[in-house]
Amino acid sequence: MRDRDWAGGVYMAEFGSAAELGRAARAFQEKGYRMIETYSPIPVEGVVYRRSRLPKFVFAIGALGGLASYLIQWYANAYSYPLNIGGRPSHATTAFLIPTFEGTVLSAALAAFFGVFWILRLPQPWHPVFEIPDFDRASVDRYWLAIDARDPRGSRELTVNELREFSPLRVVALDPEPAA
Amino acid sequence: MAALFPRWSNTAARASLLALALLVVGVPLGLMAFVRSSNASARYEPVKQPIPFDHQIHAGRLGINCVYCHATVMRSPTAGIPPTQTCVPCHSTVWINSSELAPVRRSMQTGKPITWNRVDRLPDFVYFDHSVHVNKGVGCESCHGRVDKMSTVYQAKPLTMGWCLSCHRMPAGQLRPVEAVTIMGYTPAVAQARLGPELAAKYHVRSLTSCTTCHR
Amino acid sequence: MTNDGANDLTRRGFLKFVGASLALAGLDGCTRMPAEKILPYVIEPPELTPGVPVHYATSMVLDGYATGLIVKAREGRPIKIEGNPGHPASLGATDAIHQASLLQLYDGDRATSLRSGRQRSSWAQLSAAFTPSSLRSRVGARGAGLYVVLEPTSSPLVISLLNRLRTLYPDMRVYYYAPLAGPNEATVARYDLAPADVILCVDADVLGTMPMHLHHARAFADRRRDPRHGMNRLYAIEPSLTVTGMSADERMRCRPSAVEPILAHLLSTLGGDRASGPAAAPPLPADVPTAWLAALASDLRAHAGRSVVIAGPHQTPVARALAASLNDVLGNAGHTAWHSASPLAEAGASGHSIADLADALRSGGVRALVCGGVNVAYAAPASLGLSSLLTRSPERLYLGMYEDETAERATWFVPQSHYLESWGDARAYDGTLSIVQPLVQPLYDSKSLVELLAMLGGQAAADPRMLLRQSWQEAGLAPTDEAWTSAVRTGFVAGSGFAPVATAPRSPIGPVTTAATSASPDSSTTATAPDRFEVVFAPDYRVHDGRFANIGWLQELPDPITKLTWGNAALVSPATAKLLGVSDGDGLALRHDSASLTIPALIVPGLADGTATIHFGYGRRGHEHAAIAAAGADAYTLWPAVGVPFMSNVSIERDESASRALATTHDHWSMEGRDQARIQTAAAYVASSSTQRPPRAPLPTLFQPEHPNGTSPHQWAMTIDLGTCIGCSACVVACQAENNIPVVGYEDVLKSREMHWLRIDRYATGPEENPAVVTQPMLCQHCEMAPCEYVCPVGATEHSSDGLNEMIYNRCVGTRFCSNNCPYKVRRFNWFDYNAELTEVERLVKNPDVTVRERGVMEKCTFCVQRIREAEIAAADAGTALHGGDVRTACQQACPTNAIVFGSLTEPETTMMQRRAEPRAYTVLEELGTRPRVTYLARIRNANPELDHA
Amino acid sequence: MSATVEPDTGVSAGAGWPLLTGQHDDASLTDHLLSPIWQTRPGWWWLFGLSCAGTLLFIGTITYTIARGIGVWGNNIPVAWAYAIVNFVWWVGIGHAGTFISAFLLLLNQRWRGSVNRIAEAMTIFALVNASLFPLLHLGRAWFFYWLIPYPATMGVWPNFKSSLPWDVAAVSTYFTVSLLFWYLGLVPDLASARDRAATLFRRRVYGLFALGWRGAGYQWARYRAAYTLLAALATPLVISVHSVVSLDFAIAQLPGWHSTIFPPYFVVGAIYSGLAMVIVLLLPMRRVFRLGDVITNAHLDAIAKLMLTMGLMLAYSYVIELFMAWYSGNQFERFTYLVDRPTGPYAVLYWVMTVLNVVTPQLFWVTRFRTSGPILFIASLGILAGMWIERFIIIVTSLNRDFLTSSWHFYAPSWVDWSILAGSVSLFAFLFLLFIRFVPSVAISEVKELSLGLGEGQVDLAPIGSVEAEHA
Repeated sequence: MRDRDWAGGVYMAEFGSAAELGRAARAFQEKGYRMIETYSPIPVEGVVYRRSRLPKFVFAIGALGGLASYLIQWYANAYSYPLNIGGRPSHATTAFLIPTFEGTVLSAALAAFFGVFWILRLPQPWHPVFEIPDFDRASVDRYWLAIDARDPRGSRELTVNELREFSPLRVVALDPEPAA
Repeated sequence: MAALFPRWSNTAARASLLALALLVVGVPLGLMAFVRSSNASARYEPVKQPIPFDHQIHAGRLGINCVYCHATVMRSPTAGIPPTQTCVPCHSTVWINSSELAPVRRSMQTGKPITWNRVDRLPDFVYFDHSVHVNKGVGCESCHGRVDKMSTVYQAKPLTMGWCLSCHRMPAGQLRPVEAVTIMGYTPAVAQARLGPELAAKYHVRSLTSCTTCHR
Repeated sequence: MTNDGANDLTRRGFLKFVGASLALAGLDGCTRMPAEKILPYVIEPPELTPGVPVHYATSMVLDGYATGLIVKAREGRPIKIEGNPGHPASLGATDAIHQASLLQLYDGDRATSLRSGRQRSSWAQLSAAFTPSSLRSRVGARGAGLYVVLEPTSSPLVISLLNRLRTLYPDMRVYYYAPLAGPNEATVARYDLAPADVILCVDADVLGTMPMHLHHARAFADRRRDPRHGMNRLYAIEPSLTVTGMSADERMRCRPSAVEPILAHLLSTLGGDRASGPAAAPPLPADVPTAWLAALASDLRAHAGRSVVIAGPHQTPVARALAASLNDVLGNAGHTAWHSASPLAEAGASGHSIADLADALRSGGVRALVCGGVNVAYAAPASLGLSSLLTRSPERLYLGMYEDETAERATWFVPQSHYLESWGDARAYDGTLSIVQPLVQPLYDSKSLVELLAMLGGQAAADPRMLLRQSWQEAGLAPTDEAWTSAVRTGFVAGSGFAPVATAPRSPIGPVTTAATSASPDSSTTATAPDRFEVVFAPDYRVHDGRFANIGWLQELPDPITKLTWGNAALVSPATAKLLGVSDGDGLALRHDSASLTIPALIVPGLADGTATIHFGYGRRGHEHAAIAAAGADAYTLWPAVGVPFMSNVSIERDESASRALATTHDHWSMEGRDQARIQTAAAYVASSSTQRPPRAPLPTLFQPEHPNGTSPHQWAMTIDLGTCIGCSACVVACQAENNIPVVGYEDVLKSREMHWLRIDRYATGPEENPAVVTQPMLCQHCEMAPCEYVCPVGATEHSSDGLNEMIYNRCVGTRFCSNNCPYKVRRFNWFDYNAELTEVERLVKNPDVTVRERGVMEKCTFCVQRIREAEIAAADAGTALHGGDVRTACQQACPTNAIVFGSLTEPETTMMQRRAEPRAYTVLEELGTRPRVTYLARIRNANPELDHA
Repeated sequence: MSATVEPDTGVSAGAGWPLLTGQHDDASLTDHLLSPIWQTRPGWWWLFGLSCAGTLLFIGTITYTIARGIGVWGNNIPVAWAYAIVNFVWWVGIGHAGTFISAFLLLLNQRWRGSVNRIAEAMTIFALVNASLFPLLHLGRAWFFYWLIPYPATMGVWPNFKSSLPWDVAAVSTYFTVSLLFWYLGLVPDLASARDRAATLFRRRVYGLFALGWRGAGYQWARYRAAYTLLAALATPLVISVHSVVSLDFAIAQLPGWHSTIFPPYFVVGAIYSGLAMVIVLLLPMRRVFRLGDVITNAHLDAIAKLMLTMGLMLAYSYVIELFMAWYSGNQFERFTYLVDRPTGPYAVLYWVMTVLNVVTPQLFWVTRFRTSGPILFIASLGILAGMWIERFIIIVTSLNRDFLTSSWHFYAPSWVDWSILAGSVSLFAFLFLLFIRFVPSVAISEVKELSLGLGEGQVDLAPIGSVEAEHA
C-alpha cells in the first residue's frame, strides 16, 4: 500500500502537531480504516507500512556491479591484451579487488538513490493534494490525515464526522477526478 | 490557490529525465561508433593525385608487378615512391604528348620532383617496415586492398592499432608464399588453415605484440 | 660499410632531392595526421635506398690533428657520427666533441651569408676583389703586406695551396695559431701505454685531452680488463682533477709550480746524471709528500723499461725535458716513449707565432689580414690586445663558422663550411694520412679553407675534390685510382704513420724554477697575503678552446669532473674555499698585475690547495645564442701568454657581483655509505676472488613471476666495467645524438630537468683532500621486475618479450609515477615542448628511426631498441639468424675503453656474458629485487701497497 | 540515561549543553533556518567577490599550465610529484569529515549531527570537486585523461589495473557520486519547505522543480528513511576506503617514506582530522553571520573538538610508529629518510612545524573551555589544516628529493604557478560554499524540527535519529 493519487476522492483533516496526527492516525487504523495516508513536515509514526523491498534490490545491483567491475579488469588485463608488467601476474586478483569494491558500492548507491525515487514515483510535480488551499504548510507546521473516499470502512459523512472527533483545524473533502 | 505545477508537468518531468538518461548513455556510444567509422579513418576516400595515375590500368589491366615501381619494398622500410625516371621508359613511347603526363615531362626537365599525395597514413610514432612484412609472406593486398581495382587509390583498411594487432596476434591467417606477395586477389592453393602454420614455421614468423615492435 | 667516392654529386645533393616528409620523419610525437605530401627522387642515386642508412668515412681535424670517423647518413643527411675502427687516432671510438660536431653542422646560429663590411656580398665579388692582380696593388708586388693566420695544419693539400700562394706572394707571412695546440717543435712526443706496467702522468691528461687520447685510453683499459693478471698502475701528479686523475690508481695533488721541482727530484733519485739532469735540483716545496715520491720512484725503478713518464704537452719545456730524461734514465725510450716528426706545417720554425703577428700589426706593416677559421679576437691572450690591433690592418678577410668576435672586426666575412660539407685532408698525430670528405653539399653559402686559399691562389672556381685529388697525385700520396678510391672508402691511408726519429742529443735542461710558496690554509702568512694563489689554465672537455661553445649538446654535457653545465667556474679545493670563505656559486675576483677576472667558485675535492683551475672557452662575446647563454668567464683575459700552463702570485678575493647559480647535474660527491658504485683495491680483490663466488641467485619473492625471462630468442642485457670507465662522457653525447634527446637549457638544468638518458654518476670516497673517484654510467637498468611498470596506469611502460623495459611515448599520459618509483631515477620528463623552437634545418639532425617526444611524456633509455629492431629485420630479410653480440648500442660504440658491452643473455660466449661471470660483477640496489639487466663490474684500484697502508 | 548514551558514542554529545536553544515553533524555526537563502548580508558579497577573483586566478593558472606544460611548476626529476598531488591528498582528506559526520554518526545514533551534517556534506562535495581536479591537472597530457577509464579503444589497449592510479579514479569518483546522491537525498524535504516558503513564484517554481514534488506523505517518509539509511550504510565504508586507496598511491611504491603498511589507517585518521578542522572553520563564521547559535550550540563544538582530539592522538601514534619501524627495519634507506633526512634535512623546518601543528595543537582540547571557545577552536583548526597540508608535502617531497642514489638528489622549490593554483583551489572551494549557503538550506530543517519536537514532547518516536530523553537527564 503506497501513497495514493486519490482518484476516487479523499477526506482530509489538518492538525497543528505531529502528536495529534499520530493519535488520529493510530485511532483510524484501529477503527479498521485501511486506505489511510498522512502528510507531515517530519516523519510521524502513524500509519504502519509493509517492509520495503529496496534493500534486496540494492544488494542485487551492488553484487552485479561488483561482478562486472572484476570481469572488466580481468578481460582488459588478463584476457584481451595481457602484458608483462614488471613481471607481475596479468590476472592480479589482489589488485583487482579494490576497483571491484568501489564498483560494488557505486552501483549499490545508484540503485538505492534511483530505486527510492522509482518506488515513490518521483518526480511528480503535480498531485491532487497540492490543489488544497494552504496545503503548502504541510511541509512546515501542518499535519494532515487523509482517508480514501473509497475506503470500505467509511462513507462521506461518517468519515468526516469521525475526523471531526479529533478536533482538527479543518476537514477538507476532495471530490473524485472528473477523469477517473 | 492552485497547485504550483499543472498536471501535465508530471509527464514532462519524467520524459525529460528519460531524455537525460539517453543522452548520458548515447553520447559515448556515438563517439565510439564514429571513431570506428570510415569518416574518422578517411577510409575509402580516393586521394586526388597531380597525375591521374591509374592503378587499375597499370597494376590491373597491364599487370605490371607492384615492385616495378615500388622498388625498395623488399629491402627498405619504405616501399618507395617511384622516381620520375621510372615512368620514362614506357612513356617515351606511349602517350608521349598526353597532357595528363605533362607533370612527368616537366619534372624530367626541371629536376623538380612530382608532388604525390599520401594515401595510407600512419602516425609518425609507428615504425612500419615493408621489407620484413613482404619477406615473411604478407601480401600487399592484406593492407592495401585490391589496388588493381582502384583507378584512384584509396586507403582500404582501417590501419588502426587494433587492426594491426588482429594479425600480429595470429599471423598465420595472412601468410602466403613470398613469391605470391604481390599477387592481387590471391587465393591459397590449399586451405589457409593448413598453409598458414606451415609458412609461419618456414619463415620463422612469430606473433610479435611487444610495443617496441612498432613504437620506438 | 662505406661506398666509394664515385658520383659524389648525386650522392650529396640531398637538399635538392630530399622532401620534407622524409627529412622530418619521426618529428611528430602525437597523433595529428595532416595531409602529407611525398616527394620522390627525380633520378634516384644508385647507391641510395630511401629508408636505408649509408655510411661514409671522413675525418675531424682539431688543432691540426685528424681523427678518423664513420658518418651515418639517411636520405643524404648525416645523422650520427662514429669512430673509424681502422684509424689509429680513433680505433672505432669517439669523444664527446666528435659526437657533438654533428649538431654544429645543423646549428641555427651558423653564419649563412658572405658579406663585405655590413653589406651582403657574394663569392664572385670577393674573388674579384682578391684576384692576384688587384690584391698585389694593395699588398705590394711581392705581397709583403699580406698576412695569413691559419690553425696549425697537417694538411698536404693546404700546404700545397700555401706553396702555390707563395709563388704569387713571395713575401707573404703565414702564422699558425690555435690557443691550445701543443708546443711548436719539429718532433712530437709519442707514447705507447700497452706495454707499460707503470704509467706516471705529470699534469698530463693522457686519457682526456692529449692528442691520441682515444688510442691511449684503449691501451690503458686493455691492461685492466682482468685485475688478476698484468694490471697496469697509473700514477697521476696534477694540480687539478682531470679524467686521467680520476682514473689513477695513485694520485698526488701538487701546485702547478711544484711540477718542475718534483720531476727534477724524481730524476735525481732515479740517478739522472749531469748530462740528462738539470744544473741544480731545487728543494721540494714543503707540502709535497716525499714518502709518496719515494714509493713512486721505487715502483718506477722496479719497472724500468716497462714504465712511462708523461708530461702534458702544455707543460713548460723544462718539465717536458725532465720527463723525457726520466724515460731515458728508466730505459723506456724507444719502448713506451719516443719522438716522431711533427705532422704540422713548418713545425719548429720560429717567427710564426701569434705574438709575432701582434707585433707585425702594431708595427703597421699589415695591409691585408686573411684569417682562416681562427677566432683570434677572442681565443688569444688578452694581453696581446689582438681584438683591437686587428683593425690596424686596412683589410681583414675572415673565414669563420659564426658571426663571432673576429667576424665583428672583419671587412670581408666568409661563412666557413662544416667539415662534413668540405673536401680536405689532414694527418693524425702519428702522421696517418686521413681524408676529410663531405656528406652533404654546403647547407649555406659557405666555403672551406681549401676553397679560400685556392681563390687567393687565383682558382676561385676550383672544385676542391679535384684539388685534393691533384695534390695527392703530385705528392704521390695516391698515385693510382685504386689507392685514391680505397683511401676515400676507408677514410685514411693505412701505414702512413711516421716512424720514430732518433732524438737529437738534448741540450742540458735549463734552470728549474723553484715552486712559489703558495697560500695553503695552514700557512699563517696567507691571511695577510692573499696574492699567493696560483691559477691553472685548462682546456675544456666540452668547448675545448671555445670554438664549440655554440653546440647545445656540449654546453649541456656535464663536465666529466665537476658535472657543471652551461658555463665555467674557478675550481678550488674545499680547504681553499674555506680559506676564501666561499661556497659553490659565490663570486671570486682574480687579479694579477693589470689583468683581472671575475668568476663564480666551485668546490672540487682533490684539487691542490691554494690553486684555482679555470677552463678556457667561456665568456664569449659573439652572436651565438648557446655560447652567450652559457655565460661563464673568459680565461683568456687572465692568460699571460700562449702555452703558459699556469700563473703564480694571483690574488683571489670574494666578489659578490660575480656570483651565479651553477647548473650542476650532480652536486653530491658522497655515496652516504651506500654501495651503488663499488671500488676495491687490487690486493683485496685478488684475495677475495681467489675463491670463485657462487653465482648470485635471484632474491626470494612471494609469488613466482609469470615471465621470469622473456620468451624471445634474444634476451638483451648490458655489462658496464667501472674499472675501465674513465668518465669521458662520450657515451652521453652519443646517446643524445642517437636518441633525439633535446637540450633544455641553463634554467631547466638548474631545476634538475636535464634529459640525458645516460648520465655518468661521479662519486668520491676517502679523504676530501685526495679522494678516490669512481665514475658510473647510469642508465635505465631494464629491470626484469621493474618498479616503474606496475605503477603506470595506462601501461605505457611494460616489458617486451626480449627483456626490454619499453617506454611507449604515444601511450604516456604523463603521471610521472614511474619516475617516482624508479630507484635509479633514470627516467626523464618532457616538461616543455623542447623541440618547438627548432628550425627546419635544426630538425634535420633528428634520427628518423626514433620518435621525437611530445611535451608531457616520459622518456628513458631504450637500449637503442631502434638498432635492435633494425638488426632483427635485416637478419630476417636476409634469412639469417641474428647474433646478439652484433647489436651495438650508441653508448657502447662511442666508448673509447670498451667499458660498455651489450648482448643477449642467451649467448654465453659473448664478452658481455663472460664479464657477468666475474666475481666483481654486481647489480645496483640488488636488495630491492628489481633484477636489473644491467650488470656493473666493481672498479679495482691497483693501489701501491707501500702507499696504501701509509 | 546519558550513561547509556556514552558508551555507544564515545563522545558525550551535549552532556553539558543543549543541542537546541531558544523557543521556536515549527514555522518560525523553518523560516529562521531558511532565512540565509532569502536575504543576503554584505559580508557575503565581500567574501563572494574575493572568492570569484581567486577562482579566476585558478582558471587562469590552469589554462597557463595546460598551454605551456607542467614545466611551469617547480617539479623536477627526482621530485616529479609535488604541489598538485599534495593538494589532491589534502582536499580528499578534508572531504572525509562530511561523510563521516553524516553517515558514520547517523549509524551511531549521534543526534547532534542533525544541525551540522548538511554543511559537512556540502563541504565534502566541494572539497572533492577540488580534489578530482588535481589528478587530471597534473597529467603531462591531461587531454588523454580518459585513457585511465576502461573503454573499448580502437588501439586495443586498456588501463593497467595493477597501478593504484586507476584505483584512485574508481575510489574518488565513487566517493564523489555517493556523497552527491546522499546530499541531494537529504535535501529533498527541505527543498520542499523552501518551495512552500518562497516569496516569489519564480523561486517557488525553481525550488519546486528540485523538490521533485515531495509532499511529506507517510509512505514517502518511510521509504525515504529506508533509502537514506541504506545510502549511509554504503557511504560509511567509503570513509575508510577512499583515503586508504589514496594512501596506496604511495604505499605500493618501493620508495623509502612511501613504502609503508601503516599508510591506510594513518591516512584515514589524518583525513578525518583535517576534515573536522575544516568543519569548524566553516561552522563558526556561519553560526555568527546567520545567527545559527540556537541550532549550532556548544554541544556541537564540544563534540567535534573531542573527535579532533581523538584523531590527533591517533595521528601522533602513527608518527611515532613510522619512526620506530624505520629504525626497527634496519634498512639504511628507510632509516635515512625517517631519522636523518626529515628531521635534519633541507625541509627540517617544515617537518618540525608539522609536528607542532598536528601533535601539539589538539592537546588544547583536553580543556573544556577551549573546546567551546570560538576563537581558540578557529585558530587551532586553521593550524591543523595547515599542518595536514604540510604533512602531505613532507610525505611526498622529502621522500622523493633524496632517495636511493645520491647522484640524483635534488632540491625542490615551488614556482609562482604552484602557489597560485593552491590559492585558486581554496578560492574555488569558498566560491562554491558561498553559493551553497546562499541558495540551499544549509541546515537540515526537517531533522532539526524532529529534534525540537522531541525536546518538546518526549513521547514521539523519532527513530532512527533516536531518543532524546538523555537531554533531560
